[in-house]
Amino acid sequence: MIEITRPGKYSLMIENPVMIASGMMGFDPMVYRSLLKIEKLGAIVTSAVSLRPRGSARGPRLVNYRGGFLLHTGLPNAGVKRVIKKYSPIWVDSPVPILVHLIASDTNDVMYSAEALEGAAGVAGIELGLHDEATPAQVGQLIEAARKRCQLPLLVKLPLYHARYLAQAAEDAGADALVVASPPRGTERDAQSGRLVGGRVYGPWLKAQVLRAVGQLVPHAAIPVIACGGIHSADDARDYVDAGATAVQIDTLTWTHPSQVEIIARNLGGLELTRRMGALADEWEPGIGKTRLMSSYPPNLPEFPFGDDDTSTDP
Amino acid sequence: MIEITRPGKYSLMIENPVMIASGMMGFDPMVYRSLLKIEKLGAIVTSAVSLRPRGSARGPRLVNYRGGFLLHTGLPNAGVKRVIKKYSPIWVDSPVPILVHLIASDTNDVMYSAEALEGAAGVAGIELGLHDEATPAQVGQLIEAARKRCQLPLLVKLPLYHARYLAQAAEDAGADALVVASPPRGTERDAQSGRLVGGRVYGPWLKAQVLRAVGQLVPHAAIPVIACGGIHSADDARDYVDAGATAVQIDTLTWTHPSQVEIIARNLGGLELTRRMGALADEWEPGIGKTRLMSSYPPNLPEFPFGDDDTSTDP
Amino acid sequence: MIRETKAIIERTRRLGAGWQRLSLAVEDPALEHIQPGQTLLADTGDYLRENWIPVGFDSEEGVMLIEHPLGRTYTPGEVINLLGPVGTPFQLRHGVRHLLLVVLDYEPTRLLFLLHQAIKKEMAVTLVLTGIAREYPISTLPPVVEVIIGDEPETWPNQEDTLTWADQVYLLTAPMFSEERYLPLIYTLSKLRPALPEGFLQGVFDMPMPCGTGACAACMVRTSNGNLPACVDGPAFDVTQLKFL
Amino acid sequence: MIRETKAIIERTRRLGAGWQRLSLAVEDPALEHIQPGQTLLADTGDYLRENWIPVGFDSEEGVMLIEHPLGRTYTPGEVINLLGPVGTPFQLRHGVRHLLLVVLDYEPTRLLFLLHQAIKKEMAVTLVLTGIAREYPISTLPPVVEVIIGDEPETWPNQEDTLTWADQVYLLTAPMFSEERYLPLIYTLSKLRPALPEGFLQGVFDMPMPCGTGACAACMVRTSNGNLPACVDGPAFDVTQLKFL
Ligand SMILES: Cc1cc2nc3c(=O)[nH]c(=O)nc-3n(C[C@H](O)[C@H](O)[C@H](O)COP(=O)(O)OP(=O)(O)OC[C@H]3O[C@@H](n4cnc5c(N)ncnc54)[C@H](O)[C@@H]3O)c2cc1C
Ligand SMILES: Cc1cc2nc3c(=O)[nH]c(=O)nc-3n(C[C@H](O)[C@H](O)[C@H](O)COP(=O)(O)OP(=O)(O)OC[C@H]3O[C@@H](n4cnc5c(N)ncnc54)[C@H](O)[C@@H]3O)c2cc1C
Ligand SMILES: Cc1cc2nc3c(=O)[nH]c(=O)nc-3n(C[C@H](O)[C@H](O)[C@H](O)COP(=O)(O)O)c2cc1C
Ligand SMILES: Cc1cc2nc3c(=O)[nH]c(=O)nc-3n(C[C@H](O)[C@H](O)[C@H](O)COP(=O)(O)O)c2cc1C
Ligand code: FES
Ligand code: FES
Repeated sequence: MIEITRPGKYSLMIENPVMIASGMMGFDPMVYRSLLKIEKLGAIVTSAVSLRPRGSARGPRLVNYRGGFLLHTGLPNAGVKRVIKKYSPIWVDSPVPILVHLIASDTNDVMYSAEALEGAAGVAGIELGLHDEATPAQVGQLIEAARKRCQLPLLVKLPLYHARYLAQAAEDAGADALVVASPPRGTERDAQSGRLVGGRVYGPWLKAQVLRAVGQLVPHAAIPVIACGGIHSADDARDYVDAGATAVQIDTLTWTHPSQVEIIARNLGGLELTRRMGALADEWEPGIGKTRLMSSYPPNLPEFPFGDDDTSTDP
Repeated sequence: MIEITRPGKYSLMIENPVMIASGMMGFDPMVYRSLLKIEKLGAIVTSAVSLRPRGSARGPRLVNYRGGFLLHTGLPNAGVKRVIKKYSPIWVDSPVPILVHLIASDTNDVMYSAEALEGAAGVAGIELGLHDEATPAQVGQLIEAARKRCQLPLLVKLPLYHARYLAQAAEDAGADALVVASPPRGTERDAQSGRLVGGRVYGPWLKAQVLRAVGQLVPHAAIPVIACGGIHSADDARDYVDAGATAVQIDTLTWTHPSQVEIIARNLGGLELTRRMGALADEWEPGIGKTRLMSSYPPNLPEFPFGDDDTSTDP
Repeated sequence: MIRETKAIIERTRRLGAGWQRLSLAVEDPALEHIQPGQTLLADTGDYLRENWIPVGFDSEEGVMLIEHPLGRTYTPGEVINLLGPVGTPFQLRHGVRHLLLVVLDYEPTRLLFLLHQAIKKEMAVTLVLTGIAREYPISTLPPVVEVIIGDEPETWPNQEDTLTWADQVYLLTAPMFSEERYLPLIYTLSKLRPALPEGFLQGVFDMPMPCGTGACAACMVRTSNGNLPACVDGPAFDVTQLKFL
Repeated sequence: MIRETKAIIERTRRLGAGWQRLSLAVEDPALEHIQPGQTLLADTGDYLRENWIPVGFDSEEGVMLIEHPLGRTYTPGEVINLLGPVGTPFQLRHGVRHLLLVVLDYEPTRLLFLLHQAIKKEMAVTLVLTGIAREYPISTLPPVVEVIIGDEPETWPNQEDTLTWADQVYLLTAPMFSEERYLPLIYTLSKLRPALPEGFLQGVFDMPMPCGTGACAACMVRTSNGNLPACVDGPAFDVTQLKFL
């Protein structure tokens, strides 16, 4: 068992470090039963809920480009109460813990939503999604609002660009874990309509940016860090674990190659992770991350993988 | 002619909106004469110089991955004086303006370096490269230091993640133009050595993130914005111009397909750009950016290409 | 139930100037029961999967037929990873004899499986093609189909007659034009038929589908029953219930 | 002078278990003067170009021969976009009669063009292969070459004899091992030959090359003359002048 939250009152243990990121399996993950063995996963985060219903984004909202894509959904959902009514019976029967992703828009909304989720059967925890412009003060208020009437484990998902800037505030306000990171936003032209579309960008290339953020955060974080961004292989997942992540979330691979997600979970399932970061994986499969050259690599070279390259020179 | 700086004392005009980004042609762009007609370009920014010599990064420094790559160079250079001595005679004969990229490390270093560049023949301007952790106060001090003993046009290149956060400070301190953006940093595993390598990440997929930053900055900026990130076609360059960029800088396409850079410059050369942002391109080649569907696109749909998708919904 | 499976491309054939037809040997026997309206998400090398639209089966060769515009070329023997079936089969109204299929300035592929099946069931089928739909090689269609060519993208000759004649209508156009193209038709129909029977006018939404499971919200259609994913509840929706995209 | 040009793959051939040889018809006549040590940057579909290493010319067929490990397979007729030539030709010392080529646990391709040329010039050539270099199909080499196989990656049988015999030595290994593998050799040599002639011991740096023009600083080698790009001033450097990577 892996404890993905800070130990204590609101602790959450999962059996496998591989989770499904918010939005990837919708509200009813059981749909994915025919595509992979979901019982092999550690946990599943639902799509985003808000206090009030939200409609879909209008106009073009998907641009397929350059080894990835841009997606703009509007985070449609029927509102937390109706979502609970419809899906809580499904979550109750889930073989793995279900975490509900809650849009962190407004403190009152967050408080009432968290209260509703507290009372819902089948909800193992909340993942609070910060918007890209949140300030540390707002982050503190939002987390306190979520905590006010709710005892569920509370994960906080940080936007990529400001992950470092917001991490401390989230931790201080009582987040039980940090999820790093929400993907960045971009703008790209939709070929069919010729229009510019704004939204979040996804692709395997996200991993390098997120891995750096995780590597920077972990040494400072007193709570578990869960890595999310661009995982497309067991190696990708291991790199995050190696950088100190307690667990990982798979994003768009869930859509493009669902069977591969199960393979990653089975692969990482072999790892016996200790409580949290800093702990290297007990097992490192030969020939996967560790190459022949690596084992005899000259030890005298500096390594600054998470830092600023400008400092690792020697004029 | 296109004025890529704020009008006035330190103005710089170029003949084509397509420039070459820092680092792409090294210190001697004439090497590229056998690969493209450099006289078709608007301007060329050199590799980075610092007051004192800097050595290369050590160990693995290039990871080729996922439709792009990660590069970590250490910004090697012989120091501003020796660079000037060696390359100024070449720059003097350049058919297009040469801008020197200056590492914005320390105010004194910047002041002495700018002074040296002021006295160097063949230098049409300075591009000041901010490091990723710079604060607005530091940005102000660095720009003032550069201005103290130097009358050259001063462009300021902003790091992607903090472009919005630093833009105002750069403008207030007297930057003549903003270059958006330095690519983000990432960490990726080098397959040969099995080691993690940290550095900047490059690829065509960068464009969406940078285009969004440009679209957000332009309405607030009183000085020209020059877009840099992932341009691989004339369409990409036009998207930036359409978003209000006064000029564009080509990055890694210079290495992968130098002949394509000339094609983009010839293509964009047809544009008669007015002084700065907000001015739409006069020319929009049919069948390139504008599709058949676009021309008859229903006008009643909202468009929020540079904003936050969460606001453009209608429950 | 959606599944991940494989298929082998047995044959590729060019249809007219701009279309190709692929014969697919599918691994999963469940896919042999795929219905008009349903599609497959194929991994064709781009990051996201592409919607592959069956147009029928070749029962002699035991293969599924897929049509799409020329573009990437496929080689016989190539193995394609598929997710599917995606979507809800088209629901023909009880007792339909006259079926009207209208394709406004769009590729008609999404309606062809239905067309072939309706012919087999001895319905009378009229196919309207306007705009780029006219480029489809109609010589490949069964001769019993009545084809009406419209020179305007948004309307067609004898529109009122065909609408009065039909027992059910399927409309297909670019999703982003659905609102402006479907609304005038509802208006026209409301004058021809005071009370439109439920399901009479079906609008088909052909959009990119990143997941095919209803998870990603990329293919949402706004209806009076809420936001519904076209990949699960579509591709066809009763046009009178639409609030569009 | 580096140029962008095209080549057609005329023939592909498997060499032994893990290598392939491509015959390239090149468009730019300047490339026919490419020298041992120089390479071409080929657009093979990945984002960055790949270093293609000529091993010689087939003058009968008028094609350039390229070798690399098996991996991507190429089809005759394929057109490849190339940048080149990249790098400085190897400089053989004046009057060299005995040439020693040492490949320590690395693919030997970078030295094969030199090997063939030296044989043509009737030099005596000894080729040392250790570690994975031993996997190279030596049966494809001219029989006059003396091949020494070393079971240890870092050394070889009769090391002192061969080093004493040689008029010039080219060393090739993974760039990241250059320091720890070249330094012991310098030490050994310093005992054998009190004053090493300039250029006697050449280290060859085979690294990925994003630009090939000296612009990108990805291939920098630290020498007593400053940081030098291997793509312009290399791939070979006098080992006694190296400060390594
Ligand atoms: C819970 C939590 C709390 C945190 N609290 C803090 C905190 O209190 N304070 C804080 O600073 N960070 C804090 N962080 C962020 C974290 O400390 C940073 O990631 C870390 O400081 C970066 O260290 P580094 O050496 O890896 O960074 P690097 O990116 O390697 O930067 C190294 C230093 O070099 C400097 N530098 C880089 N390039 C240049 C250049 N070209 N010229 C001149 N200078 C350059 C930078 O200013 C930087 O300070 C926190 C993170 C978390 C998760
Ligand atoms: C020279 C210069 C000066 C600038 N000065 C300023 C300045 O003084 N002040 C300033 O703010 N910016 C400044 N900027 C930055 C620029 O204003 C921003 O890009 C702009 O404000 C963003 O507007 P937008 O509507 O495009 O952003 P969006 O990203 O669309 O954000 C819209 C708003 O919605 C809110 N929001 C988004 N998502 C959610 C959610 N899930 N829940 C709740 N709320 C949400 C955000 O807080 C945001 O305020 C400056 C830029 C430049 C170049
Ligand atoms: C890496 C880094 C990123 C930061 N990002 C932000 C940011 O996005 N928004 C913000 O208001 N402050 C940001 N800050 C600023 C800090 O929160 C703090 O205001 C600043 O460092 C000055 O305060 P100090 O005296 O505690 O250092 C950032 C600081 C660092 C080091
Ligand atoms: C989009 C955005 C990004 C920001 N990024 C940073 C940052 O990286 N570092 C930082 O110290 N402050 C950052 N800030 C904070 C502002 O600089 C400012 O400190 C904050 O908004 C509070 O000041 P105010 O009263 O002027 O709004 C950012 C603000 C916004 C809106
Ligand atoms: S394709 Fe993802 S919801 Fe329909
Ligand atoms: S490959 Fe770019 S400097 Fe050598």
